[in-house]
Amino acid sequence: MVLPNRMPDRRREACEPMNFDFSEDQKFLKNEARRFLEANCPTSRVRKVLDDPAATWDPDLWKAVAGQGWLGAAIPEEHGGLGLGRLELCVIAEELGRAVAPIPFASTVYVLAEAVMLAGSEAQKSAVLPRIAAGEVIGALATSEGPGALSGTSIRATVEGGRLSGTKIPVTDGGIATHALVLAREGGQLGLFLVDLSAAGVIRETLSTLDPSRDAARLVFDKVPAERLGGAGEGLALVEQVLDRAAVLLAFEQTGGADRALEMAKDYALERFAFGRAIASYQAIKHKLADMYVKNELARSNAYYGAWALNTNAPELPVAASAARIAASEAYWFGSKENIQTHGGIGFTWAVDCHLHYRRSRQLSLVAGAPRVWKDRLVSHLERRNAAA
Amino acid sequence: MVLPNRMPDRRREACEPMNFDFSEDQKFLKNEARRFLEANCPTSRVRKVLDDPAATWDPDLWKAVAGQGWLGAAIPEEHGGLGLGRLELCVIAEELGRAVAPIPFASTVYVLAEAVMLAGSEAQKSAVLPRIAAGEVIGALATSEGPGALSGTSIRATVEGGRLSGTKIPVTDGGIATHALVLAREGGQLGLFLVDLSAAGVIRETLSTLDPSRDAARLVFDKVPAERLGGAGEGLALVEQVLDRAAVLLAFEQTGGADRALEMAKDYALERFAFGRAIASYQAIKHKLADMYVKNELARSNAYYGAWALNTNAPELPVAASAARIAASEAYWFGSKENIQTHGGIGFTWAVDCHLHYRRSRQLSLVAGAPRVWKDRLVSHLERRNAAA
Amino acid sequence: MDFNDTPQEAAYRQKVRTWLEANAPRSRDANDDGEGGGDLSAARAWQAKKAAAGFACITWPKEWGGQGGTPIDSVIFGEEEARYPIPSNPFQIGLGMCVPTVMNFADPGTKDRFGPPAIRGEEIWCQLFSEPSGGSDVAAARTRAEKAADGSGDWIINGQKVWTTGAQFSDFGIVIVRTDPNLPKHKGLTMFWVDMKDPGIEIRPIHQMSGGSGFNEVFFADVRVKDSQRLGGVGDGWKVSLVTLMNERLAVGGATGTGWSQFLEAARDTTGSDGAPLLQESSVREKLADWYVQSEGLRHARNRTMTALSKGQTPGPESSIGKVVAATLMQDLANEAVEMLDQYGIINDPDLAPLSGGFHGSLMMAPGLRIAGGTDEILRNIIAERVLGLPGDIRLDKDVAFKDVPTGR
Amino acid sequence: MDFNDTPQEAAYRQKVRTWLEANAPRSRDANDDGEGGGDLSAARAWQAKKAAAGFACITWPKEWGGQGGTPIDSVIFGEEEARYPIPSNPFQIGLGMCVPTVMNFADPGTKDRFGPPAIRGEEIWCQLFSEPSGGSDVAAARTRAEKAADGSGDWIINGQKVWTTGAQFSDFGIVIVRTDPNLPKHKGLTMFWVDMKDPGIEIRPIHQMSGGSGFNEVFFADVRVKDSQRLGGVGDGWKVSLVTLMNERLAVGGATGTGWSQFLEAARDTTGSDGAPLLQESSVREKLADWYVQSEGLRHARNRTMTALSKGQTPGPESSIGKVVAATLMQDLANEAVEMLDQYGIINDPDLAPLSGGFHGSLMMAPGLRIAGGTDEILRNIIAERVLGLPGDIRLDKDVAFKDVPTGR
Repeated sequence: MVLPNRMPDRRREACEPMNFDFSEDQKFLKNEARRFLEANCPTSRVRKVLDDPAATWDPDLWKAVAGQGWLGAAIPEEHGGLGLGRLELCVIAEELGRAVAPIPFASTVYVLAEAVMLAGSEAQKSAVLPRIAAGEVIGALATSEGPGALSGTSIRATVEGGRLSGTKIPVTDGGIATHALVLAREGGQLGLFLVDLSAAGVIRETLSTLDPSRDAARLVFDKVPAERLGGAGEGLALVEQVLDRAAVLLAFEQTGGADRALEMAKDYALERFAFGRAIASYQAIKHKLADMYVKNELARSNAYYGAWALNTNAPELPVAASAARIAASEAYWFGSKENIQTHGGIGFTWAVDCHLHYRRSRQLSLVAGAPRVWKDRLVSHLERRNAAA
Repeated sequence: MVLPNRMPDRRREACEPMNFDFSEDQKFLKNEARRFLEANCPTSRVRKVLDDPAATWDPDLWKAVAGQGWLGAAIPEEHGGLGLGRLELCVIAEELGRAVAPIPFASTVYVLAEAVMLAGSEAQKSAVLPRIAAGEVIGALATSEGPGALSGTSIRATVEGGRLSGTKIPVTDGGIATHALVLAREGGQLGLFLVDLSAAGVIRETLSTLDPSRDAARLVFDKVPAERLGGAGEGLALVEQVLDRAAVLLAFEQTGGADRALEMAKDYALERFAFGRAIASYQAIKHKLADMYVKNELARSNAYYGAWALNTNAPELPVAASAARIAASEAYWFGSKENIQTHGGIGFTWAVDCHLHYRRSRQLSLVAGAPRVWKDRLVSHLERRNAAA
Repeated sequence: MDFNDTPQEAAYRQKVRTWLEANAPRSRDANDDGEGGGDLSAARAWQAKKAAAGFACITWPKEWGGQGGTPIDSVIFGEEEARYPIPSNPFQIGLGMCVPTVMNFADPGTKDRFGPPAIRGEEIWCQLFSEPSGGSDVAAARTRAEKAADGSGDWIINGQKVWTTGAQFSDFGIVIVRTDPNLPKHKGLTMFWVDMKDPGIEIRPIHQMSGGSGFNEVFFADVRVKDSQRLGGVGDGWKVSLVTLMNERLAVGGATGTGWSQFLEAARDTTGSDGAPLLQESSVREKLADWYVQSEGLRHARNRTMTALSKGQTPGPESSIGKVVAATLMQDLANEAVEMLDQYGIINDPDLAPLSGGFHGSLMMAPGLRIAGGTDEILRNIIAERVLGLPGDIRLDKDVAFKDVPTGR
Repeated sequence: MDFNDTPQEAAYRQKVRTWLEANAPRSRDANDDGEGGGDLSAARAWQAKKAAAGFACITWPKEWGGQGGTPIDSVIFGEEEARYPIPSNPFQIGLGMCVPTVMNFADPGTKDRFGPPAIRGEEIWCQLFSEPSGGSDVAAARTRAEKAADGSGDWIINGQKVWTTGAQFSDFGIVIVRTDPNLPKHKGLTMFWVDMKDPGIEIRPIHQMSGGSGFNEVFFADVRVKDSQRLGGVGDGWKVSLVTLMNERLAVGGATGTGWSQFLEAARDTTGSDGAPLLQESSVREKLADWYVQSEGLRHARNRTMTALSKGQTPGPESSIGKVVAATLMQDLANEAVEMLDQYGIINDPDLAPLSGGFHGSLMMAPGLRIAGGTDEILRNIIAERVLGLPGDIRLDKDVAFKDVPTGR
């Protein structure tokens, strides 16, 4: 029985197959990153942060990562970076996700550096970017003020006379950041503001979260100096642009984590015997792992397209970023929970690493807005594209 | 590892376990119905309707069913019925669903008879019910006028001076019915009207549908006499009440079909060998069938609760009917498609009965409004209940 | 088909109500952690009170110290009792699984010794079945018992058990051990009862991913037991364990609360990016409807089981559907609830995030629920094989000496 | 990472475009049923034209009559060709699977005889593998070939094949038959080519549940073939078939259109009970987003495969994910689209229900897509075993004579 070559979607989209892969240099960097993180970020290091109520990140790893030049990989050389492209960030992100790294890489590199490069003045770029590359500045994105999706109308933080007042919760990496990007109202319009968190009037309170291997805080601002990034009233649009960029890189982190979860499940299933044979020989486990593989491949393929759009600053970026984020969130959630299931009882213990991925998958799905929000955005983009076609 | 006796839903709902089953008499009736349908409605009879472009139902089976007294089972004796309860209808419905019976039982018994008993005048009851019980009247519910869910604002059919004009499409059993219940606008309000389809001014056009073993038509009315059932402006509310009742009975039909699909899959899986053993011995098939069983049990249990609510006319009926319809639609869809999958290539042929259930599962899911509409209604009821609690 | 008690049942319910009204606690002890841990004195006192009044172990035969009541009597008592803030129940495993096994297989003296104190809540039991090498595969037990060299007829137990709920506060346990590794897997097992205070027994709590430690590892180092502690014949351990496990499934099938109504409340109280309550969004409504329908389906499936019970039928393996449905439902629902809160969903602090507190707990417990008492996969096998009659998996561990069963090591 | 052609590829694309602009048809023949049935003259003419211009079988070696081109050349031609209303392609199975098998295993004379006419669309081939007793299990073939009693060295074939696409209009076929039932299952098979016009061959179309009849049963009654029609050694049929099946998977993996954009349009044009377009409802949007993401994932997975091809790598079994995802997606999407129309969704008449026509077709074809060319379950096994390296299922049909393999009969 051979398939008829006839499918319902008759509008065939052109294939663009020519060079849809990372370069040899980028693959080399990826291998280097993996080797570096295996040495410097084994899960025992992650667990130190997880198990110590006082710790919310790994400053030593952060220094080492800065030493590798990763923080400034995509920052132009004129601003102290390596001047590489976003594709190099993608391969690093994948490895950080695989390692469940307990550092503020996303907040600093995907969010703060991208925002400043996107909308910062020359003065802001010169002030911030070299210090990011050097590991001296840690970023945080402060948009949320309460439960539910970000909305233009719900923001109460206010900037008056260049000074910010209000409360943001939760702010990922807010407890350890040097600078925050704060969405706030100024003269009735929403703007995105750069705030030095060492200023007087900033109160930080560390939050307990589902993923204790990452920092999160409540930030209270009382007349704290704030300078706007980009134009007045551009706050929400700018946040969306920044989130599109971050979404692609986070998708690589999630895909890296999902791949690791599949590997763990596979390794355990091959070694664990029940009823006289490896549990990997039962179809219930085989097909579960096949499903994990399928989801990971869909995530990876969408992430690649996002990487291309990000790196070329293509008009497809919002659509590609949404798709990458949705696919990667699904793959990591599925992979992390079915990895526990494949392990059985031992997977439910604190001592085994399964729950690190389960927690991190929740953190990564929520940190840049939940998948449900991205699905709505994606369809809005498709509607527009469809109407224009 | 034993489960902690602690679950998130701390509000424990009281169990009501005392007599949640059909009586011995009802079970006897069910067995009788099965035996009768095995003799009078084998799938070869269904196929005669399916294969003959001119046929849309089985009038001989209809006569035989009337002879069994099933049409009047729930009609009071004073109106020519057997005066039994709705529970007797439920067990008959389950067997009709199992047999994929090609007759207008639902339109006539669940819809027309229920509507007349619910809202008809004494004169209407006397005129219609005895003729239903005798098999002389066939009903049809004519609400839809186009694609999309039923809505109060979209109805264009109009009654003026007791005469109906407009178009209804699709009308299940509209091609063979003697009477239709038509939702139409009268003086700006929606009413439900009883229309004798033998009157002048009725044009019927049989429709081609996904399930050719059931009749459907477009009905065009041009100043056709129509008498209102119930009060002015009660049309939509009355349709909802009728659909709640029909939903419970349809849920039993769907559950009967779903059970038969599981049986077919099981029988085939036990007899079909691949790679030297019965395919029923592979976990991929075992777990698929287990999932079918689980869905069928959830459907059956919800249908039982619906039966109780229907039979006692309990205030829980709208909630119970919605739940029964949602669970049964899901079970039959899943069962009918995975039955084909379990059969493999042979299940995709016209000659094997799998597709009869696949088609009927679509017909039953759509005929009283799609599950998505019922889900929305269910949550509206829950909101109200929750607000009142 | 109705939900009314028979006259006899109604009379029993009235009797129960009257007694509870006079005797049930009015508030829950602050030290009660709800998992059968913490301070057990309130739980013991309540159990003793029930036993004295004839409301403990209602269905047990009178010769075991029970009431010889019907399963429905027991259900009625449970329903009525649940209306009060009763203490958590650390006796569940003992009275539900272990002590009935003892009562079935021990000699009269042993029965007299253990039945009454257990019923009164004076002694707590645990069940020592699972091992590191075989979770779902109970018959793969490697903990061994060998005849003592001194000819006393005693047995010496060495090995390790795991996932033992309540071992830390238990007085006694029933343990399945291998007495002959040269026999096929299911034939070389034997069941004993053991004193958990024996110095050769070491109990280590297991730190769960959810933070709690309700389960334990239990190590046996030269633990000496008398041959009279044997339950059933030498080599009959598997058959004995099936009696125990049958009771486990019945207990587990009941735990099917789900949280749809909390989800409804959270969706009502959270707004989307358009400022409207999320409960107005069709995606939220459809999921909520699906969960409600599944929860109700389980509730009414239980009602059907209870009806069968009341007619004297024995519920079969079909009760396995309860956990298959409820565990996944719990995980999906909790995750959706957390994601509904968007960024805020990550916050774990119940003071800051009262909406998500319970959902976080469910999210972290659900992976355990999908595993404990039979994984999703094992339960689907049970449904396929024992309910639908499909063939068992091909077994490579039968008809060979246990020591020759492949273990991958 | 970019989507641009290399200069060489760009030049080839330009050449293709120029030729197509001058030669491609401008409208589709009305008799073309799109399934490779109906009147085949337009298809034959187009194939001949391509062959004459050097655009048929681009990747085949020159000695087979191909162009010795790269897979990317072939992809480029396919992309550009798809912009025109070209006829359906009844040559796909022959040129994709059968003739390459012939070219790999036949003698030079046979290659010369069959290669050029097949490339020019003059002769059509079909693949006779599946049998009633074994769909996914090709090696279970029971159709037998026995040496003719006359000592001629000819073989006599008897038995039945099934699911043979295009048998009704094929000139030749390749058939796998059992030449020794006393050998283990995979060892007693042999491959032949046959003339489909042989009077001993009877072709009966299979009436599909979707209404069409693209597949056939093919009966063999004393069909005599020469030993020179053998492809590969006696007993090597299984190995030969693997070459054919490898090509099938590649062809199948490409068929992954899904319909999300039609769904979007249908949701935009249908109103809910509140009178607003269903596309505004979050439940519809979330599903649409999921399907879009899956479709795009498959598209880009294909792009990755093509990139690997262009670097000279051979795509492996991971292309199995295409059909696993696309078939279920097609079924879910079509059903959701139909249910979106509510009662109206049942209507099958394209004039009355233009929105649902295509979805109805998908709904009825999808069950076949989930089965044809390897069921969902078989493909998951392939991913698990060949991509992830997990163990194969336990086999009871190896290392015994084929006639002793259990069949349940």
